[in-house]
Amino acid sequence: MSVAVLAFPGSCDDRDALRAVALMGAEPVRVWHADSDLGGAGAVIVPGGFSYGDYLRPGALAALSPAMAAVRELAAAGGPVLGICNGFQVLTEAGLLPGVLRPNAHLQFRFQDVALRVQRESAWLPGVVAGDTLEIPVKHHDGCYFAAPAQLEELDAAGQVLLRYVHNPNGSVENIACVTNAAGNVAGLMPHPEHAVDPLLGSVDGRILLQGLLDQAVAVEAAI
Amino acid sequence: MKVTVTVRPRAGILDPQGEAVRRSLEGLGYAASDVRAGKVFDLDLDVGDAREAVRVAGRIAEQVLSNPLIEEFDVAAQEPVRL
Amino acid sequence: MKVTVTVRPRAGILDPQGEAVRRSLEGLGYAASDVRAGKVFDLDLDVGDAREAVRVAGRIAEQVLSNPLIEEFDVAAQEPVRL
Amino acid sequence: MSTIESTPLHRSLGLTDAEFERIRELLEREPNDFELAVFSLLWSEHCAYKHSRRLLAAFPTTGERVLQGPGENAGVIDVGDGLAVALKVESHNHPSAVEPFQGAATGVGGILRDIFAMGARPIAILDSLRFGELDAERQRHLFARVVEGVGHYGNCVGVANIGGEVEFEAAYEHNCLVNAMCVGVLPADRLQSAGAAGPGNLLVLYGSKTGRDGIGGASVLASQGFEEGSEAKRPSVQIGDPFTGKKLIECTLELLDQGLIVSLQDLGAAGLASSTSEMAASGGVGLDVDLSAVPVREEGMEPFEIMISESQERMAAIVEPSSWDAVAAVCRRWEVDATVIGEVTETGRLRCFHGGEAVGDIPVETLTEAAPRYEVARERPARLVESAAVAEDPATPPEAALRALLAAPGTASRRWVTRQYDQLVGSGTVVRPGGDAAVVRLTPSDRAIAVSLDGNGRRTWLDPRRGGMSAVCEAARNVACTGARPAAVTNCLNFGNPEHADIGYELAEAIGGMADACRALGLPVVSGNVSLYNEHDGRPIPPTPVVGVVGVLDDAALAVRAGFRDEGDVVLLAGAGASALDGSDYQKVILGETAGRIPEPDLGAERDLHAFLAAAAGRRLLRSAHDVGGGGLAVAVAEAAMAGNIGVRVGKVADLFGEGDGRVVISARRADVAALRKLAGPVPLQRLGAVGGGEIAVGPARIALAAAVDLYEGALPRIMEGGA
Ligand SMILES: Nc1ncnc2c1ncn2[C@@H]1O[C@H](COP(=O)(O)OP(=O)(O)O)[C@@H](O)[C@H]1O
Ligand SMILES: [Mg+2]
Repeated sequence: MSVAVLAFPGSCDDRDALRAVALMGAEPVRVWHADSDLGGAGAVIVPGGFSYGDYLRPGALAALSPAMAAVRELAAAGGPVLGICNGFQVLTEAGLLPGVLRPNAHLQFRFQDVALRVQRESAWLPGVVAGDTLEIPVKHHDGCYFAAPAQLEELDAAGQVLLRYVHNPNGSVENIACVTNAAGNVAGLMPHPEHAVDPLLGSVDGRILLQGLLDQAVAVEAAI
Repeated sequence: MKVTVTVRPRAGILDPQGEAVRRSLEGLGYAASDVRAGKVFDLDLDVGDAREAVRVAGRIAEQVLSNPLIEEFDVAAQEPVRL
Repeated sequence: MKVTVTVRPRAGILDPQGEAVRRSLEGLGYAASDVRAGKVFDLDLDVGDAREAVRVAGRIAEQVLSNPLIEEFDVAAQEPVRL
Repeated sequence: MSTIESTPLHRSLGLTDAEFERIRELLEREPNDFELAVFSLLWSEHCAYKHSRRLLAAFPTTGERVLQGPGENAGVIDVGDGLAVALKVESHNHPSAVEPFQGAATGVGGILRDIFAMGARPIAILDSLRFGELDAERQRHLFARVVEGVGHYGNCVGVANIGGEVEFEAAYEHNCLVNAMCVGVLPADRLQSAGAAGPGNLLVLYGSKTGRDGIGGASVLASQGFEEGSEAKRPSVQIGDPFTGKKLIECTLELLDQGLIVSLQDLGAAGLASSTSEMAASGGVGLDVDLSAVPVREEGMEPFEIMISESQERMAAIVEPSSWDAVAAVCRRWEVDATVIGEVTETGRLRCFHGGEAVGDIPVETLTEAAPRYEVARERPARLVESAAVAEDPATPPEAALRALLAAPGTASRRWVTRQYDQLVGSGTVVRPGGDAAVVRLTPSDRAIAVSLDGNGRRTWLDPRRGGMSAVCEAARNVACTGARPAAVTNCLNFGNPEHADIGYELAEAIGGMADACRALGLPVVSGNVSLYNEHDGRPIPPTPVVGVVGVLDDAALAVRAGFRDEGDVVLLAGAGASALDGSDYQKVILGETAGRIPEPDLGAERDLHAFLAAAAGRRLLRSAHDVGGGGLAVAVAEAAMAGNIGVRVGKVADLFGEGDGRVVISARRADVAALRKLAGPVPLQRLGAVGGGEIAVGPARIALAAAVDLYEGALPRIMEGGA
């Protein structure tokens, strides 16, 4: 199984994501933002960093790139797409995920390990059940999730909220850390699963989300 | 053709930056009951006239410079638009 | 009293945000020869009249909202100032 | 000679009459204004190290690991497995005092460029900061904005920030210190040099456009008849652009991977003037530069402005003509502008043209080799005393003193700072900041480096020589606490005006002490930077040498952390270095003064201690190790407990709060203590107590673990934000 990791000018965690994908036993494929195909990959990670310097709004300029058109296509065909941090911002700006990420309520960049409460069982979280906690680091300046009340109701009703912060690090509405699209195959989160895969560096709970990405890609491929 | 696009947080949307400014003004003894922070873009567009510039800037503002979920914008030509 | 302060990078000061926006507009097929990005603050000040509001906003802009080394500002009352 | 208001031009540019005479002699003619501007910058303290170069010769600079010592953009050491590490620290003090956010950001940007100019991928940033006391709003503002600026650049550019330090002293109120260090990794066989070579090769400028940034003092040269307000066009503040910085890193590394570059140099202070002359000088060649080919941000820039502009995010490379198309293609892909602005010649001269006209022609070595080097006058400052003088305050119970220290801005947790920095990007951070040194694995290798950046202005103020020694010992000891073997030193010397004899003394003594310590510990100095004239109203900053040490750990999995681990582990004090309250945090916080004399570090014992720690870590005998630093033994023990989130009981100790070198609090499994004692050889091991419980008890001072955490972690958030 191969997983595309997008790279925009200003992406920082693309190399980490590539490494994490390899560690999970899949084949990482680096896709440059100007490319218009995903090199045959069955899954995509839109990685963290500061694409285009986060100038304007985080993710806004990256959302307009040619590679994102290819991501849209894969998503429409049911392929799994995971946006991490800046990647989450890109996916919301591109309209592939609901809501928007705004500056942290305290207006500071924040790096810390956070505890995340699992909201429900999901293909993204193999082996864990509602109520479990995962520990994964966050590091961002604009991670305050926002959606209008009506939209939030819809998200809750449709089970699109996968993870909530146990202690909210950024002011996100309803402590939301991770949401999916309505179909469930596109997910975005501010915490960094690719930084939680190596026991020498800390928690390995990030592997769960990456495994979820791979499992879904395999399932989609089998269905075709 | 020079055009200015101003992007502001929508009414009702929390604006932590504006609020932080308001609090520091308070600390300095200024009586500000509300502060909202937004962005301004001065564009120099290679188009024929000011009217066209405003039209193009509007498209740019919608597509790129603002996120309609949380922001609204307005566009003003820096030279008078002859209608 | 509502006043708007607009803060812009001084001429000659690097504006990486404006430049990044310009490049991506170019990529989208818009012909923008220059983009400068600044900030706008809408202040609601508890002062007697618009004229006083503009005066106070000027002080605030100088002291808090801008760094004169790299930025310049202007102030506009949202209601007409009666002189 | 052109004059401005009857002041000779050379003086307005900061050159002495004698220096001006010397320039005429070297050129055998009158310099024109352009040439004079170039000389004035290349012969400045900043570029020429006029007052420090001779003193710096005291440093040992060679060693078996050294691939590149001082003289290039950064030093480089061999760390094994075919890998090399580049390191350098640099100051950005003045720009940060003027505009703290942008000053700090561009400081980080500048040190990053020095590292990738060596062909290394930057993997870690450290920052050493000093401000006035935080009870003043202005100082809190400077502190907050500097930290934000350091974070902004490093976070955006995707390089982990893994350490540094912060001190608060009234004496830094008008001269905050912002020193940034960067470490990069490269294949040992791909060391890059700045030396230009190959007449006919092209000089390529790539990165941001050139504006009127940092023209500063040289603006007296601007032609008259400028329109109103032209001064506003010479910004004294630079804007950091980490986005372009990031593209420059990736673009540069790709150019090097493809073997397209002959030599490489960043553009820093004095811009093209210094980078072209350094490239030509170190390659022993000449350069012809066409200034009208330089892409500019503004219209109407004069040749001298283009030559000396300090616009950020620019690099200069020498490439073979046949490589140019490939170079241009890589730069295009990264959306980085690249332009051929000149070529290498055999003339040994730096010749500059503008619109086809020659504007300057200077023999390269007159700018570099022939720059003046002065002997500084030295006179022992009257404040220095002979003996240690300070005793504990009988009126303050030890427990109250411990509480006060844990919550003091100078001693308390730095998490308020480090949580604003990305510590993980690069997937190498095995030990995060907060303890002694951070440890970064050189992924995909198992090898790791430990890095620390330290100084202590207060202690160096009391004894410049011992303070210099101590700074080296402390940085190396921090590295040794992780189990790494200290391998090389970089340093930044922050001092007052060297033309004053007391400052000359401080500078010479501190350098001498540092050099002695480096020699004794077997540490070559491979790079560094000097920041002089840090004074306000005639009052200088305390002498503040800041020392960065990189150590090598063969296996990242062996790294030792500062925090205690398990109930029942034995706590020991390794080393028996002399300690005193003179210059200590206790003296400052409890007694409200800085006085006396700090103890002399025992360099031999220090070396033995480091060797012991590496050996013990290598055999997995250490559960934790934490340096005894600010706040003395009591605070060190408390910190190890808080880092491990477990209590500790330590019995009677002679000296709770004294500071000095050569001591480390370690913990070990009960069963391993005998083996540790055997391994210790000449290093004294004193049993202090045991890990466990919910209380920190050090002799008579007792405090609940949770209460200690609240004081220690809450201190800076409360001061900076009025909350946690
Ligand atoms: N305190 C010091 N110790 C050792 N070397 C130093 C010191 N200060 C400066 N150097 C060396 O002198 C050279 C010039 O330094 P500097 O001007 O800071 O470099 P750059 O031009 O890259 O900014 C560098 O190679 C630097 O490593
Ligand atoms: Mg350099």
